[in-house]
Amino acid sequence: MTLRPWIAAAALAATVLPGMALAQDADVTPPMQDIGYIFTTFMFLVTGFLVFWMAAGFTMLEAGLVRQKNTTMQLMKNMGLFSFAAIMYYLVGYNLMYPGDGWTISGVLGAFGAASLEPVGLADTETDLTYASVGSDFFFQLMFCATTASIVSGALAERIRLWPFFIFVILLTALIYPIQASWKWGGGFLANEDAAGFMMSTFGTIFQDFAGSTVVHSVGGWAALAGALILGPRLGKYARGGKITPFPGANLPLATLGTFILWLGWFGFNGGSQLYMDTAGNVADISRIFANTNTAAAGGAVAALILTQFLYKKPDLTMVLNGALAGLVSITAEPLTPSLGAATLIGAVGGVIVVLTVPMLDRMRIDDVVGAIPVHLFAGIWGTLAVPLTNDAASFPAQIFSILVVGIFVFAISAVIWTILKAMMGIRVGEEAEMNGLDMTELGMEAYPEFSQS
Amino acid sequence: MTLRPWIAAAALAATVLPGMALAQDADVTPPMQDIGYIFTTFMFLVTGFLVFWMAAGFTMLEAGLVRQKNTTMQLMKNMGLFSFAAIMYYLVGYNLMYPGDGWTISGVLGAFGAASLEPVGLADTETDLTYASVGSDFFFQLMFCATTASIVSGALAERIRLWPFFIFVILLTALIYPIQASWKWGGGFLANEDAAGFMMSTFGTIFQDFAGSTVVHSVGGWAALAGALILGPRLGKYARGGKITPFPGANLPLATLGTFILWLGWFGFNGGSQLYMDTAGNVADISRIFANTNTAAAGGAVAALILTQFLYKKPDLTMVLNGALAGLVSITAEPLTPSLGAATLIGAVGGVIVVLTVPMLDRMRIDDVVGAIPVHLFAGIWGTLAVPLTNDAASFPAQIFSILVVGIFVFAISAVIWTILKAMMGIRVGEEAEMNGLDMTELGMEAYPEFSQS
Amino acid sequence: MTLRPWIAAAALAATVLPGMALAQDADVTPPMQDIGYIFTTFMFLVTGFLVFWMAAGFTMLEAGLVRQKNTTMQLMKNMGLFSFAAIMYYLVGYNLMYPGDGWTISGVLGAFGAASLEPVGLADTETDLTYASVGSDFFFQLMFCATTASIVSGALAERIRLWPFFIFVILLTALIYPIQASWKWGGGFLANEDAAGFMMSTFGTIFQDFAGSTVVHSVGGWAALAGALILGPRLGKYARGGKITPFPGANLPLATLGTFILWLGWFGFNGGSQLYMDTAGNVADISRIFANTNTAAAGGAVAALILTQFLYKKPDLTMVLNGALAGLVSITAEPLTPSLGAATLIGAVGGVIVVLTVPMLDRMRIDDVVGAIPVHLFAGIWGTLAVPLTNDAASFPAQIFSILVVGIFVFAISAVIWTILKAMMGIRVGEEAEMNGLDMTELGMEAYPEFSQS
Amino acid sequence: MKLIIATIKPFKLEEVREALTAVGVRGMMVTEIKGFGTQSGHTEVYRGAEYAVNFVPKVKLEIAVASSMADQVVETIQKAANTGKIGDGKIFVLDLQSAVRVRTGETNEDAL
Amino acid sequence: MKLIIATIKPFKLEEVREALTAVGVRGMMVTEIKGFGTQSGHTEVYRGAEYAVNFVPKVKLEIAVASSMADQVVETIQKAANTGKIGDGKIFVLDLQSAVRVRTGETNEDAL
Amino acid sequence: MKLIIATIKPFKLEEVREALTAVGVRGMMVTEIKGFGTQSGHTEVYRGAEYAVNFVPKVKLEIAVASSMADQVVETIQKAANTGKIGDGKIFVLDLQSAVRVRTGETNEDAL
Ligand SMILES: Nc1ncnc2c1ncn2[C@@H]1O[C@H](COP(=O)(O)OP(=O)(O)O)[C@@H](O)[C@H]1O
Ligand SMILES: Nc1ncnc2c1ncn2[C@@H]1O[C@H](COP(=O)(O)OP(=O)(O)O)[C@@H](O)[C@H]1O
Ligand SMILES: Nc1ncnc2c1ncn2[C@@H]1O[C@H](COP(=O)(O)OP(=O)(O)O)[C@@H](O)[C@H]1O
Repeated sequence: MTLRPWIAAAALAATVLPGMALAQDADVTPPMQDIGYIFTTFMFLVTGFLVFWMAAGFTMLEAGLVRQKNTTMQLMKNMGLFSFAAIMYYLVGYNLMYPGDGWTISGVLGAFGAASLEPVGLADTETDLTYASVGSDFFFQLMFCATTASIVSGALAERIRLWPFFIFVILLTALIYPIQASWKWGGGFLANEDAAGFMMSTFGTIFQDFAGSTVVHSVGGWAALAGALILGPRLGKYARGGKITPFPGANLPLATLGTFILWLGWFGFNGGSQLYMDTAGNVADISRIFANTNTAAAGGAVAALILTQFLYKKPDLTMVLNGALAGLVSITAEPLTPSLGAATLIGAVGGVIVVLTVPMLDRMRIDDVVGAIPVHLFAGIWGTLAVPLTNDAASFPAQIFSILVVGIFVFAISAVIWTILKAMMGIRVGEEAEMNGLDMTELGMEAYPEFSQS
Repeated sequence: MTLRPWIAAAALAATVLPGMALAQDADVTPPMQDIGYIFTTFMFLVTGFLVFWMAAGFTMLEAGLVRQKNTTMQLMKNMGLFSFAAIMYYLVGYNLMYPGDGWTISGVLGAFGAASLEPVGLADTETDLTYASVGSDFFFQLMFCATTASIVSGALAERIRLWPFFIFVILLTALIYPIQASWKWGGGFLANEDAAGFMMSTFGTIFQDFAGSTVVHSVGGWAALAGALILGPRLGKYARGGKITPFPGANLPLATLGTFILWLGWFGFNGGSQLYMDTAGNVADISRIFANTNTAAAGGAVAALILTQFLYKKPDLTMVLNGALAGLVSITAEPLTPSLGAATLIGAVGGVIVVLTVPMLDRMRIDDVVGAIPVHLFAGIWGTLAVPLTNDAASFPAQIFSILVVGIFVFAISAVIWTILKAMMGIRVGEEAEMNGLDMTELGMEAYPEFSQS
Repeated sequence: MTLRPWIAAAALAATVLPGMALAQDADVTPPMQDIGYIFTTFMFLVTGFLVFWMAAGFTMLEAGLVRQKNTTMQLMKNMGLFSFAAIMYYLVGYNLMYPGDGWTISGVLGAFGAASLEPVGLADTETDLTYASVGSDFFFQLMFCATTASIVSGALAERIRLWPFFIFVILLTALIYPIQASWKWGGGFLANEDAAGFMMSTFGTIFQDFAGSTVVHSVGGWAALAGALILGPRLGKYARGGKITPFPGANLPLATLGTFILWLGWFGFNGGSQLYMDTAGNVADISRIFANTNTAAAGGAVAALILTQFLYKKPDLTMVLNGALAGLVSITAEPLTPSLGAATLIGAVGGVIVVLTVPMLDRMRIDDVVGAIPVHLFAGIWGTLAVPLTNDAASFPAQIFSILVVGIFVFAISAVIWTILKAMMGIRVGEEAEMNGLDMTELGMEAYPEFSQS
Repeated sequence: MKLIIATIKPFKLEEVREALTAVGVRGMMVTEIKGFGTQSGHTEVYRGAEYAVNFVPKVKLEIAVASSMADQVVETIQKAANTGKIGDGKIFVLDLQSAVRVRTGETNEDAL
Repeated sequence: MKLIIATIKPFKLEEVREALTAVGVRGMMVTEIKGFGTQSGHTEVYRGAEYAVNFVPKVKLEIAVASSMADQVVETIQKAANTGKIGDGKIFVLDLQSAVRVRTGETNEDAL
Repeated sequence: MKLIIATIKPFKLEEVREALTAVGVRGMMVTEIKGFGTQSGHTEVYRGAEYAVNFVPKVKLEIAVASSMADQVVETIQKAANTGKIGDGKIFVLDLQSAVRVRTGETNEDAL
């Protein structure tokens, strides 16, 4: 910015030569009505970059949990999916999710059209200063959309072809995610507080999902489940006679790093979902959310640690990582109202769910490489169901109904898309390609070319 | 949050159709008295997540500096210790450390009882708005407690059993850390500014430790030292005749990443310890702290780089990493008052200390796998002693006395706990298990199962 | 800080026993005139730590793209260069870049002298509260200087000696970068808005470079290019007859992590360059910048993905990583004025440039190990040229002139320094050392000592 | 006794190992190697530069057996490792003069 | 000359190497391998699924020696590598027809 | 037939491979090994403690050839791998009794 040099120089001079300091000018401080807007907008930028960081977390988690020979592919899918998500959410998703008054079908299908931001400097516009800038809101919401896509990539690793995966991601981030998210967060029918609206008249409460145990995580989980079923398990994973062959992750430090990144990003994910930081009450609420999010993750990790110790005699690191993430997913539907103790327990139940359902999926021969379905779908359902335990504005029937509506919509449409992709272009690499690893056969590039394998 | 859809939509609409913008409503901006509270609270959340991130830094540093065969164990210990610390600090530590008026023994032993946060939205409560939300303070302080535990895990790597380690962590984070921290930061006897109090009447100053060179880092270091002595060195580390066998770290990129993560997190560690961001003076002070923290780390790294070049002809990366961290520990006791030049020098001395004391410990046959004792204990003592050099409110006698009081307390109680654990359940894996690596013997899971070893 | 214990305790007490809450005291909230200063200063601290984080990003990117045997060296160079940059920018660079009124040669050569910060608590000083604290400004600007040095290290990897590299970094960060940066950001001749000044009278506009496509990125690129030419390619890279031997990067997950880190850091890089967050307009602008920065990276990644798919039948992950970075560099010169669509396209062109120029450099036998020259120099030039497309305050002639002035200055002076270093001490390791890897020959330390090589 | 050295495709390892166990082989040494042969690798592009990958990852087995078993072992490997595609590998037989079991000091066929 | 191939437990490598140096062995080749034998691995659980680890990490030594030294070398290895537990390894002796030192072109025992 | 085992410096691998191809060798097995010999490593300092690196990274080639070609192959390796410095490596020749091509079942020289 062109003003930089002089002002910076002035600031320096002011210190070095205090006598030179400019007289205080009352016009420089923000006008009173800007302050809340600045607080909330900046909060979205900070929490938004934390959620962005989760994309790196998923990438590292997945790169650590696949086998060496499929690592480059996993990296490529994660870089690609975030980039496609960013572009599709801008072109289609944002207005579909937040149509304001422009619903195509009221409360069900939002508006079509690319997102556009405020003019530079808010020039020539009367801005509503009670919330935050559209730019910051767009930035923040975009990251949620990308998160949904990240969830899918882990479950389908080590066998899916690159472009069919990207095509699915494009449809997921442009259409599936935004449409269902509009029902709740865009003010659609699941969030309609009119006494005469469907939710209130039927259940007496609307659907409550603070930061997206259902709207984000279970959606990713349903899409992944549909994909995993249609794609089939990895070669050699399930032998006749029920024998399950584990394919241990190649690089557990990366997987652990990914988990820590996700944990960090989640403070933004849940904290930013408070949506306001313009009063003491709001910032105190964000603080509650940070503390609860942290303790739920700890609860999930400890639960998985203790449970795997008891079940298998040796604690399982990958389960502890999944347990922490399940704790985070579990608290996401309601990170505000629980006490620290309740949050810890809600997270711990998430950890238990993961430890019990990972082998269950294996027994069902549903091959989920990184545990995405237990973590995001099962713990997401649990988290959504747990809301009424601490929040009176939620009810079990409304929660169950919403879980089902969202689940059926996402699972069905995902299944249709995967089936069409399978029929039209094939979604799975060939047998020999899968044996030799996707890195060489699909991308011609090894992730660790100089490290010898054993 | 249920308000999300409509407000977000409104914000969008406001931009797209500026004519629709709501009239400015004075009630929406934060009330004047909220502003400082929002600033300080949000500052704690941001610096708190930075300190959280240090948990990932320790994990990567340690995972990079142990041998391949003990890597999963190190990851497990770090995930576990953070989770246990989070839960114990909530259940016991926080009120023990910050008893307010509820001291069990005045100035020495705080209050017992689990932490509880403000009600949602600060409803029905008259909140003191001069500081920050309890939630943010709890979140921030919790991270310091976890840091202390992280320090211990590195020193004892590659031979300690999992559960005895966790039991120690639980006692450290529930009791040892909070009790001694209450003496200084909880307003206990080391911080009592009454002229009649012990410190003022004896030394004329209280104990000064801005962000915890002593209260956090040396405490972790003392606990680690007690553990290292009782646990003994790794098999084969020290041969008869004084021969020392180095066990080079298996993955230096991870160790370097860990160092950068810690460096980043330290801005939060020191910066947040300003405790207020409600005035220009406070935010300018936080800026000073950020700049000083950075330059001290740089000083420590450069000192270690040059010194190892001279001593060993080839600079030693692991020493440079340790040097940067030692610089950070050194400036932690007083990151505010030094000039940039003084901060650089304080950090550089820290770097020198590390380079000289790492081999010293080896000569004493105290086996500290990652250099935690030189970095956190020795540089922590140096940093604490350096406070009076730039801060008139500190005095050498008061600093030395406090270092000793804290050191003796922590070392003695840690030694007792380690000894009891050793007697009761054994703290060390068997010889063959240690030879074959803790990953397979304790956890049955290799960190890099497909990479062959040489 | 000594006030910590009692206030924290009070805050706790206030919640637990609301009756005890202190009466609201109007003096505690920030004085009105402090608010904008706090906002902008805190913004610099947050964006500054994000830019700091880029140092880790470069380190991981480069450590992932070199061969195993040169990894420790690359880690060492990155730790060292950041540390040297921090110290040199403090000692020399900052005042050379921001001389205020103290130009040695007006508009061309700034002031000499070490940086100094405001007094603690802004005591006894009349501070200009219209901008931000010097500490935060220094912290933020320092990170840009270090970034410039990071760029050089990647291009010259795998063959340059340690100390000649550090000497160059010292000169670059103390002199070359600050001097040319002063021309634009220090208010020098490229930024002189006087109608009578050279730029306005010649071109009708000044030079526009919002966050440094030219001032930072191309400067790093020019210095790297001069170094690469004088240093020569790695042994075996270019055989007679034009055959090019690729040396695949040893650890692509690290390279991908590095890219994500850089992407995250770039929000701070571009966002903080708004320089003010004291009004709704400014914070909305920062939001635009965040959104545009993100979409430009996505555009660059997608462009590289699609283009390498078409050109080589298999998409190239390393190109996609470079493409995302090129998108970021491209938008850096003007992240504010473009619409989301324009930003995406500007980034996409950056991605295309990288895919086309990486092999071009190879054909010219200029060996740039990580693609630093295409990413930072070529995309930096493109980004600078693209400013007039969306910003009326810029003109092509002024942009081209400034690119040339900066380029010639940096390239020439870098070439001279490299040549002198080559003549005086040699800049390249011996042939056998290069064959065996710099890690063992220069540092005696392998990055992955236990992993066997294939 | 004979020392049988076989190089096979990595993904056949488990199958070959099971087949050998079935015919009574009780031990072997397994090494990851890079094989060079008619199946001479392939061309890849890295950052726009083409290059040939000359080596193909293979697994090498070394098995000491009583001379009487040698033919059967060779045959078993040949069958189990066969895919009919280029690069399936080779089996070499060398004469083994003596063998010792470290644990007990037993020698020759008792050591296997 | 003889080529002695021995497979031992990895943590015994240093001890064996020192013992061999003591009896005059001046060179060897060392390879990380996966051993399969009576010490047939163990069962682990990964994410709730049990699986058998059939291979055990071993180290393989290859040492060319003059025929006269062969017995002593075998004995030395057997002693140094011995722990008395299953999986201690094997020592195989093959006949070596000729040897060449690359640097000088010296042949046979001069090359060792 | 003969089995030629050679250990060379890693950076010579490509050169040796090309020289062997030129004299008609169509296949080989390549293994990364650690070599121990006169070129006995070096001393390094890690965190202030000195230690000897006894092993030097080497590459091992195993090549089965018709007896008639053996001498030429040995000579070719010796020339191509030679740098004249200590640690250039060794070439060993063993007698190979039989060879089988897994893909076709061809035996002996047809299998090579
Ligand atoms: N007796 C031996 N048996 C097997 N391999 C050997 C023997 N001696 C040396 N080698 C191998 O040859 C390599 C080079 O040997 P060395 O003695 O260092 O050099 P030179 O062959 O030039 O005398 C060693 O690293 C080792 O791999
Ligand atoms: N027939 C064989 N051929 C080659 N190597 C063998 C053979 N049998 C065992 N080995 C090697 O010897 C190692 C030890 O053998 P094992 O049967 O486990 O123990 P022990 O030698 O104590 O009976 C195995 O891991 C394998 O590397
Ligand atoms: N002359 C040889 N000596 C040693 N190993 C060989 C030889 N020729 C081939 N090999 C090994 O056998 C593998 C397969 O050989 P290749 O010629 O590719 O296929 P095929 O055996 O089907 O003809 C090679 O990768 C290599 O490991």
